[in-house]
Amino acid sequence: MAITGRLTMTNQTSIHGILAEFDSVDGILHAAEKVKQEGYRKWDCHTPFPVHGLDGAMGIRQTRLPWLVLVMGFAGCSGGILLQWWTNAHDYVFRISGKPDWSLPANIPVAFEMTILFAALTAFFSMWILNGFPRWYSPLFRAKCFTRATDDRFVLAIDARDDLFGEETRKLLESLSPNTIEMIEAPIEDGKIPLRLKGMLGIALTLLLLPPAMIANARFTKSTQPRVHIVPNMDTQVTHRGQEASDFFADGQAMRLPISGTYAQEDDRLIGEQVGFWTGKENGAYLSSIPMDVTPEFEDRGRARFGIYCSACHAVNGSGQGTVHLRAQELLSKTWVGPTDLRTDAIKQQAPGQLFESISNGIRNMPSYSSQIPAADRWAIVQYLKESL
Amino acid sequence: MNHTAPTYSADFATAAASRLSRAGFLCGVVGLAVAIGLGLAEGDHMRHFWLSYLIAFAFVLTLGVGGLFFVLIQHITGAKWSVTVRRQAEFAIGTIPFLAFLALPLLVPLFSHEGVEEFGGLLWSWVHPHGDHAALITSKVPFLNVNFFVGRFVGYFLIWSLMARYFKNASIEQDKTGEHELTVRMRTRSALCLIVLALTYSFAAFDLLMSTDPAWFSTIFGVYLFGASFLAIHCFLVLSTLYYQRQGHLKKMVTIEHYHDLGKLMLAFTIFWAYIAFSQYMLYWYGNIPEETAWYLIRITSPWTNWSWIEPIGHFFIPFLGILSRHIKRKPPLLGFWAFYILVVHYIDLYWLVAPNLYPDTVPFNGVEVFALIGVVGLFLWKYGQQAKQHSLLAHRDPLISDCLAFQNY
Amino acid sequence: MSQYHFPRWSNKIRPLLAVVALAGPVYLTGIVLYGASPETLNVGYAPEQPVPFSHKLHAGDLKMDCRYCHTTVEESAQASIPPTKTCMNCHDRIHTESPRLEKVRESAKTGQSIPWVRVHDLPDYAYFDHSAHVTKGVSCVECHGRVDQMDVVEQVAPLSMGWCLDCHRSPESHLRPVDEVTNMSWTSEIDREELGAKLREVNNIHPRQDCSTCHR
Amino acid sequence: MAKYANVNELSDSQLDNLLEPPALVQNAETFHDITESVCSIAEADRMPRSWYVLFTLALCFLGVLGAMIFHLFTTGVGVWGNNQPVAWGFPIVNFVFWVGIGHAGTLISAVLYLFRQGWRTGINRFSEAMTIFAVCCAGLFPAIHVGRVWVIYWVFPIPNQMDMWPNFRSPLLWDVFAVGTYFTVSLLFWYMGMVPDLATQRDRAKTKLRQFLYGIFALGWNGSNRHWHRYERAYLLLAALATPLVLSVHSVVSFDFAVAQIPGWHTTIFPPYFVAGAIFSGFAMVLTLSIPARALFGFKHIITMRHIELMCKVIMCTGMLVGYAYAMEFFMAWYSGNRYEGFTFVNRAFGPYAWAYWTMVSCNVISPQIFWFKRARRCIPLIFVISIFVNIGMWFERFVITVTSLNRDFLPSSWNYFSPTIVDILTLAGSFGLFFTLFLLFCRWLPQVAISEVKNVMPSAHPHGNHGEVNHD
Repeated sequence: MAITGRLTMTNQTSIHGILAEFDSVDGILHAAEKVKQEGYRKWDCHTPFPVHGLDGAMGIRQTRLPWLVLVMGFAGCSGGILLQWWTNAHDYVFRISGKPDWSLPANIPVAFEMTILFAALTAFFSMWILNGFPRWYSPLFRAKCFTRATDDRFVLAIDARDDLFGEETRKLLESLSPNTIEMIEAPIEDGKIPLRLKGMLGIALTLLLLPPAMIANARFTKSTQPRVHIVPNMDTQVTHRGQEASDFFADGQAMRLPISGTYAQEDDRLIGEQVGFWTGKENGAYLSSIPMDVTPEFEDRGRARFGIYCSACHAVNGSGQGTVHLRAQELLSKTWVGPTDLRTDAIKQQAPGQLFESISNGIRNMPSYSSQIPAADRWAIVQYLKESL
Repeated sequence: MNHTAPTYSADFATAAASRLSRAGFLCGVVGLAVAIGLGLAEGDHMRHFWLSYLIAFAFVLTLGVGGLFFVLIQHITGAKWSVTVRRQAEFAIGTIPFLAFLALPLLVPLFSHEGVEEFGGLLWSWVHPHGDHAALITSKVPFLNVNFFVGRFVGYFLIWSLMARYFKNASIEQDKTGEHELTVRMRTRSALCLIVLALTYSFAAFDLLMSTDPAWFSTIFGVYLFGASFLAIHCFLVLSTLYYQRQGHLKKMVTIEHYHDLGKLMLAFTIFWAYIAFSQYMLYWYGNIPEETAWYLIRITSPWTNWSWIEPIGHFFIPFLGILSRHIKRKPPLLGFWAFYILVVHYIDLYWLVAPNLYPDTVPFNGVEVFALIGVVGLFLWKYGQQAKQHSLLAHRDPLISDCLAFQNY
Repeated sequence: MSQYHFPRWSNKIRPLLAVVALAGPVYLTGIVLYGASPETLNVGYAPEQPVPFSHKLHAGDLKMDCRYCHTTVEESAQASIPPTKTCMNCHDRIHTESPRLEKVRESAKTGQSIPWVRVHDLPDYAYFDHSAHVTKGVSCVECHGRVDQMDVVEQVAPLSMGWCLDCHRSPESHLRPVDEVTNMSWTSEIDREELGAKLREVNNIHPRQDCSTCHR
Repeated sequence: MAKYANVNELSDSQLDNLLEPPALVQNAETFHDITESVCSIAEADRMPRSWYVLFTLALCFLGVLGAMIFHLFTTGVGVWGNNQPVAWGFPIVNFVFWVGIGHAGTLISAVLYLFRQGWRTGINRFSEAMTIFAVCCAGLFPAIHVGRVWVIYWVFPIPNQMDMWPNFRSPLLWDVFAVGTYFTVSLLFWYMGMVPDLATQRDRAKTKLRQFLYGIFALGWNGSNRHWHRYERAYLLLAALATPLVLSVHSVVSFDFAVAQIPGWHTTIFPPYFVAGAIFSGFAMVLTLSIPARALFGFKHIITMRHIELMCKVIMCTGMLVGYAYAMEFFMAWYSGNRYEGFTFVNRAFGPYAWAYWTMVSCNVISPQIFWFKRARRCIPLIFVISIFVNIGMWFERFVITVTSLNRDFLPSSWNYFSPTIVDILTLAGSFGLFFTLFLLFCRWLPQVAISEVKNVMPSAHPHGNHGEVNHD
């Protein structure tokens, strides 16, 4: 018969249940059978080791844990396979060691390990979660005899919330001849998390916002500081690259000039037999034709080179009204001598060799372009000047 | 704690064993006769028949020697769970001398000069090295020569038969005397025997099966066959126990718990077999060295491709999932089905190890294999039944038998 | 013997533990992923140069072609910083008194290079070839951004390996006709992917992805 | 429990032979005795003096390890003797050695659990701890051998700025997964087994701090049978998962070698052979540790002579398995007809490293043979010496495999003799410092024996009446 008033209040404590302590396996087994027979539902046995037979005596049903583990094991296996397929055969294909992109045999070890890992983590965590752990607070720990439940005593505890809990409960337990019987009494606690802890949590959370804020700042602002080498690796090596400064050489440059008297094959100064090609002159007279094969590609090249090197001053149409000229005029008309209009007859009548020489060596205000434009390209520009402009 | 020790009585299954024995003999004679007939009809110097015979022989050898392993391991570990089924393994090892007799016909393909021109030897091409690898194979002659080969087998069977005789007789002797000293002595002797058995069986595996491709080699091959044999003997014990229980024997002595344990070991050795088979495959696949991969190359190219898929899927995944659950391991008829299934794939595994070496371009499998297997297994069961006819099915005075019946799987 | 008893609220920490266990790794991964990313560490680098040269003026307003100064970009791995002589092509006459060009004039006089600060600096173990990209239709804009709109040049792309690989894996949307590579303001009339696919075929573009392409 | 017929008829030696001494736990009448003898160690104010001596020594070696790693990081991997052709030197040898040691723990806790070997309870906690610390030492070597240790995260499949993924076809990555999983699962297994014992320590603790700390890690365990039910099932599942895992780990380690085409490495027996070797060395280490520990902390009634004898047998058995593998390798080297393979083995046995080879053979194959004799299996000093021999032999096995296959490779022009540098040797010595520091700390503060499990194998743990049987169907 049920007794109402599940929580018997005293001043500062409340009753959570009742304990009966036994000192043998047989005692607890017998007691468990009896309590189960009486129809109690919210009760438990607490033992220092798993007592075999108690599951049956208490009527505990088999846990579903194995199924969870099986499912997660499969998940781990397929996850492992998928991961390896996606990373190595799909997203970033490794063509390596003469193996096919998708090499299943080589993926089995990792898939296997993932199976075990997932299954084991599931077994471990599901067990604790299903058991409701961690559960540091329990009124049970207040009971005096309970400390020996992890040593050498077997304790049967009936929860005060059980429908049948009442005076009969004590009588029932007494009839089982336990060592002692004890009420579980614990001080009433409201169970609220202390303000101080909440405050500390708040501060911790705020601190956690700092790194993202720093990252956001770095992302959305410019910096005059060079890149950050979190780990320098071999970003900077002792080798030198083009145009770098170097203390090693007297001139302070890493790039070296050719040994004196030697020239690169395409060097302007390598005059050799084709004097006209390099200078525009042969035997003192300007070349009257272009010493190269004139092909459509050559003509296109001429137009493009003209656009790159000449049009800034001479303008795309050769009128001499290029952007640089316009700006120079705007700024300082006094000293500025405007570029020549390349469409005039004076220019048109010049021999190709003479035009070539002007580009190469400069003329009046125009500087030499031989260092910027290779000879062949200069000829292409000449061709463009003569024929297309 | 002073329990009065219960006593158990012997369980003679004379009638059931006789039936098994008679049926086996009938199958053996008919099966072999048909197989020989079919083999002769093929007109290939009986090569196909000899292949079938070799595999069928290897199959029963894994049961016989597997049984020896089983018995030795039970003794050396002092296993309690297996006491009530161990006797059946002891009957299986009692057939070993007979297996030596079954091996005798294999001398024919060994010494025969039939088909020498084409194959070099009907089963073992090293008998007359020829073809691409002749020079390589010739360099192995100190080991691979007919006389030494025959000599080794005489040695293997002598050793195995002696061991089998000792362990079977000592156990049966205990039925009469109940002497515990016997258990102690068997335990002591099993250690040394196990070492000798491991070595001889490895070399037997090399000789009988691996040398059918004399150019190929694998250090794990012996372990591969251990794994397969362990698996086979556990399956055989399940089936054999089921048979005797159906005939009304061992009813109370072999419980669900024993099936559960046998099932667990079947599962364990299914995994172990897969582990060994995968290790061998993976290492050769990965290394991709011609003389090693050639063996697998034959097997993964047509016409052997489909047979090769049976290995990972049929021999591992299906039985693994089949017997993973404890509910299945605790239902003897279901477990019996899986035991039978595994024995079938075990045969396929043995066939797959050898046949592609001899027939790289065709799958010769047909009735010859089936009837040869029926014949040889039939003869094996004939001898097995004869053993069982004479002795108790239960080592009923083994000192550990109470423990064997007391345990429970938690 | 007085015993320590955990307070009742201690059980309430469980959800917090769960959150920490689940969100903690995500948070940490996120911080490392974003914090250590070159987009955070490298992009936006705009160093002060010895001479306040404005690309916006020269390449933008004056519409000078990139190659007027960076002459080697089509032939060699490096685009090369122009020598002082190139500056003096014009500044011999223009702004001859400007204090901002003092260093240029000094350099022209002494022959000492102007110590320009490198903005786009790949690690030394990475090899990059300008010519291979420019001559196949990968515009300057793809890596350097709209330099014609920058008074001070800054790094706009992370120049990380992943960023390189992105383009090497699917270059279509980064390709343009070869003669438009230096045209900063070029836009495609048709869908870029479509155009890119065509150009890829015409120009026979097969970007390599093996390690030794860049790490040689 | 001895239950079989006619138990009284057996002589003492027969009883021993049948592995049925009166009980697994000797001289302990009650459950409380067990609790007392295990917990009192952690509760004691002082340890035996030898503990302090050992701990100081271990700390010194740990310091050496720290110094060597600092030196390595600041200078580079050139401080090691690794070079061409022996590019894999001490680090991999030490890695495999320590991983091997780490195998006994899980084997004892998982495999013996599945085989219902009650005797494991005396030594499982102990060897699981050993496993975890050994795996820590093992993990150290691949981590530091990469040279640039700050990019070690590249081995994990997490997105990085290179848009690259790790190469899953590399056995070294399999190692990461195998050893990582092994460490995780071993740790879970160890901790899970320890929770009920931590609860015991919590309930016995005298100071608030200890009650609090043990309490935190005991998670509030209260011995509820409803909890025990799931706990035991989870434990069984973990054991069932850890068993194939333990096989896989050293198999994967063996793949590091065996997938290569180097003669002497590329052989199919490597996976089971490495596993056998790992168990072999692991058990030897359990003996090396438990022999002094049982004397020092008074566990002779829990880790009994019977335990030690059984471990000797395991050592003898696995030693012979290893010997089997040596023999097979030699035979196949000849049988294969591969001249390189043949040369490698001749070189092992008679080449410049013959001294290492024969050290290995004598320690691993010959020395355990003495355990055929019962008197040897009961002679503690001898067992201790043999266990150390086995540890040495197994270290040399890895050395022989690694170095002899590399030092004379396919190119005779690059043949060279490998000798370790002082840094190599001190790093190895230092790793023992790490191992023993952790181990001694474990001995000091945590329950060294699985209290609840030992209680479970005591006769009084079993019901005597016919109480409700669990129906399994």
